[in-house]
Amino acid sequence: MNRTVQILTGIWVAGVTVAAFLWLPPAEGFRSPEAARIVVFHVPCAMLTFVAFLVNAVYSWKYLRSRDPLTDSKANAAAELGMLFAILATVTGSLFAMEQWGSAWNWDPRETSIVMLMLVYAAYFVLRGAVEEKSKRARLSAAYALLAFPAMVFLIWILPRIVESLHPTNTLFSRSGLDPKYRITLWSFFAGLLAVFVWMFRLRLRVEIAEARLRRQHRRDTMPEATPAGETR
Amino acid sequence: MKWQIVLRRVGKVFDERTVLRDISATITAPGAWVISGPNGSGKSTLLRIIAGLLTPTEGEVLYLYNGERLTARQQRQAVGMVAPDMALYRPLTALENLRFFARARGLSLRDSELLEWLEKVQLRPRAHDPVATFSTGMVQRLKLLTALLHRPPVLLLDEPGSNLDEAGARFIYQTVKEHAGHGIVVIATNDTRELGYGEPLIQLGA
Amino acid sequence: MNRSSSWAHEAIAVFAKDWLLELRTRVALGAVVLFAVTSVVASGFALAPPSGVPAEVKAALLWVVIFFAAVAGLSRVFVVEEETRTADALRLAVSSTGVFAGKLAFNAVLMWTLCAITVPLYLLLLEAPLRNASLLVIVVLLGSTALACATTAVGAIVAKATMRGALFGVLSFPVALPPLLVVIHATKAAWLSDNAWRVAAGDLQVLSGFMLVIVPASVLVFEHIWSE
Amino acid sequence: MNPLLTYMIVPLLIWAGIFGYLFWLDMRLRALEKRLEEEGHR
Repeated sequence: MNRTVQILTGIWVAGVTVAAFLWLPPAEGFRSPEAARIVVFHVPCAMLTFVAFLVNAVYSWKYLRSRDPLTDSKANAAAELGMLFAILATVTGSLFAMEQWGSAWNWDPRETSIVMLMLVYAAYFVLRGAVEEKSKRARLSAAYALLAFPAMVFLIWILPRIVESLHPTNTLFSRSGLDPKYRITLWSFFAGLLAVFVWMFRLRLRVEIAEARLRRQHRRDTMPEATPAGETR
Repeated sequence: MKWQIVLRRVGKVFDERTVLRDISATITAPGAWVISGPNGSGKSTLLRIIAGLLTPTEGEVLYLYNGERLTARQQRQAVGMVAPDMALYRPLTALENLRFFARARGLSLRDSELLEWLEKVQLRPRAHDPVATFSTGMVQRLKLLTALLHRPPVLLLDEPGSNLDEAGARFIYQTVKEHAGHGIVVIATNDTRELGYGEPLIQLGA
Repeated sequence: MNRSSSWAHEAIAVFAKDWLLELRTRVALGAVVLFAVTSVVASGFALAPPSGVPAEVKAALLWVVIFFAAVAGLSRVFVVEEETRTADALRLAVSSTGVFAGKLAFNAVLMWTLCAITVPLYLLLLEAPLRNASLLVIVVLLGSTALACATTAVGAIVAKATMRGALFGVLSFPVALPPLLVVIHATKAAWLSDNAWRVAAGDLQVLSGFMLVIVPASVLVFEHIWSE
Repeated sequence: MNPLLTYMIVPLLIWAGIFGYLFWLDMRLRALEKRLEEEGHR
């Protein structure tokens, strides 16, 4: 992403943040209307966690088809960002829950599903740490991601059947919910975060590529010593 | 010239370490061929690639029958392999091991037939003993048997004679000669005795 | 010579071979059953007298015990092949789908055996309020099968990595959680509700649906896990 | 806690998380590029 796009992204998210304070009215009907406005920040974070999970699954699938190491790096980068946004969504969600329901954690279906996503990401990173050889690591972690994906879709689908939800189901998409200003702010913030996501994703990949180049250079430098003459019989 | 294995510019890289580079060869039935080279030169890796156990990073291995490419399943059925890294099920008896490999490959062989096979390698008296109790030579003969059970046209042997006594080595030699009469044998070795079992195919450097 | 072997024949051969090996060594069975019995007895001690414990807690505890006992044994089928270096011979003889189906069947039977021992013992020691026995049998059967379906491919992943023991639990928990939650819900219904069948019917459908999704997904990725 | 204060903490937290991550990535990238440069000359 070039400089101008980065600056525009920065201005956009800063603008949305300011608007969330000055333009967005307090949410009537909640226990503390001022604080309930948290949703415009919290919900986009949760949405991006799912976006990252989806991106991770797509690149995992692509990796198994192509066996291209860069595709594996992309899957890994998406998982890392997913973890970051999952943490942000959980923390902002608990702050909201504290204001609204008086306790930071309620085992609400959405809370549970975001924690499960964090667990999947954590398991994914543990698996990556447990395999030494790079192509094998890429293969196994891609396979795991593709197993966890349908399981998570199922979990998110079945949880509301089992546990009562505190979250409203369709205020986001229905016209008769909150003030339309909420929808505008929330989606604008989501768009801004998505741009930031792409930015972080590309930076993460550049780190990965630089690391690979460094390893290759090392390899070349140490190649002659790698095969001691005494080993041949 | 019915059976052919074609190696087309095969290469293998583990992480950034190149194990094999740009290997091409055509193996035609009948005959025995030898892949030689010092330890760590990639003989086993190459043989595993030929067997289809390992996917090469570069190039490809083609199995041809009358010029037609085989499917993955046909290729699996066409290969028998013996390697130090391919163990048998040690808690199971010799007969049970044979029974499993016969059934897994879809062969309908009765026990009496399997016992005849065991007779051929002088293991019939030990048919009902667990493989764990076998000596190295006996295990090697049984491994060879499981590799030949489905009468594959292609036999791949990785260091077949290592740790074997004179009699064991002679048995390997006979099997190779017999199989090379109608099919393909590929031997990976750096044992001076075994180098003469077939024509040199590929010489790998360190 | 008959060479028309399909993956189903291969699966049967692998299944039979694995049970023969298991009966001879009893590694997986021993680990699983010992773990389950120990934890059921320990829970019985901890919760005594069990009459005061709500059924929700008992249902959850039962499946937690079963899940962790399963973790002790379900990855064995693949780990053993890698450890004893028999995996390559298997790879050459059998298609990856055949291997997966055989191992899945093995794990399912292992889970049934585990449940056949654990559930009666649990009911006896923790005094679960059993209302609907036939439903409970179906719930346990379907639930244990679903757990086997969820974790078999994970076992294959773990067999290829280091630190296998710890890894299997970590990796299988997220994948096994959906069937676990549903089966706890259904078990509670079988114990408590008067119209248990109506309450549990949805759960049983979800369990079957889960298997119908996770098994094809596993078959699809297993090929990439199994062959190098 | 004051509701407005809670509301103000939230975006701060999000930006802290995101910029922290970006900053960390940028530092790693710079370090790597420097090492690449140095070893390229050797």
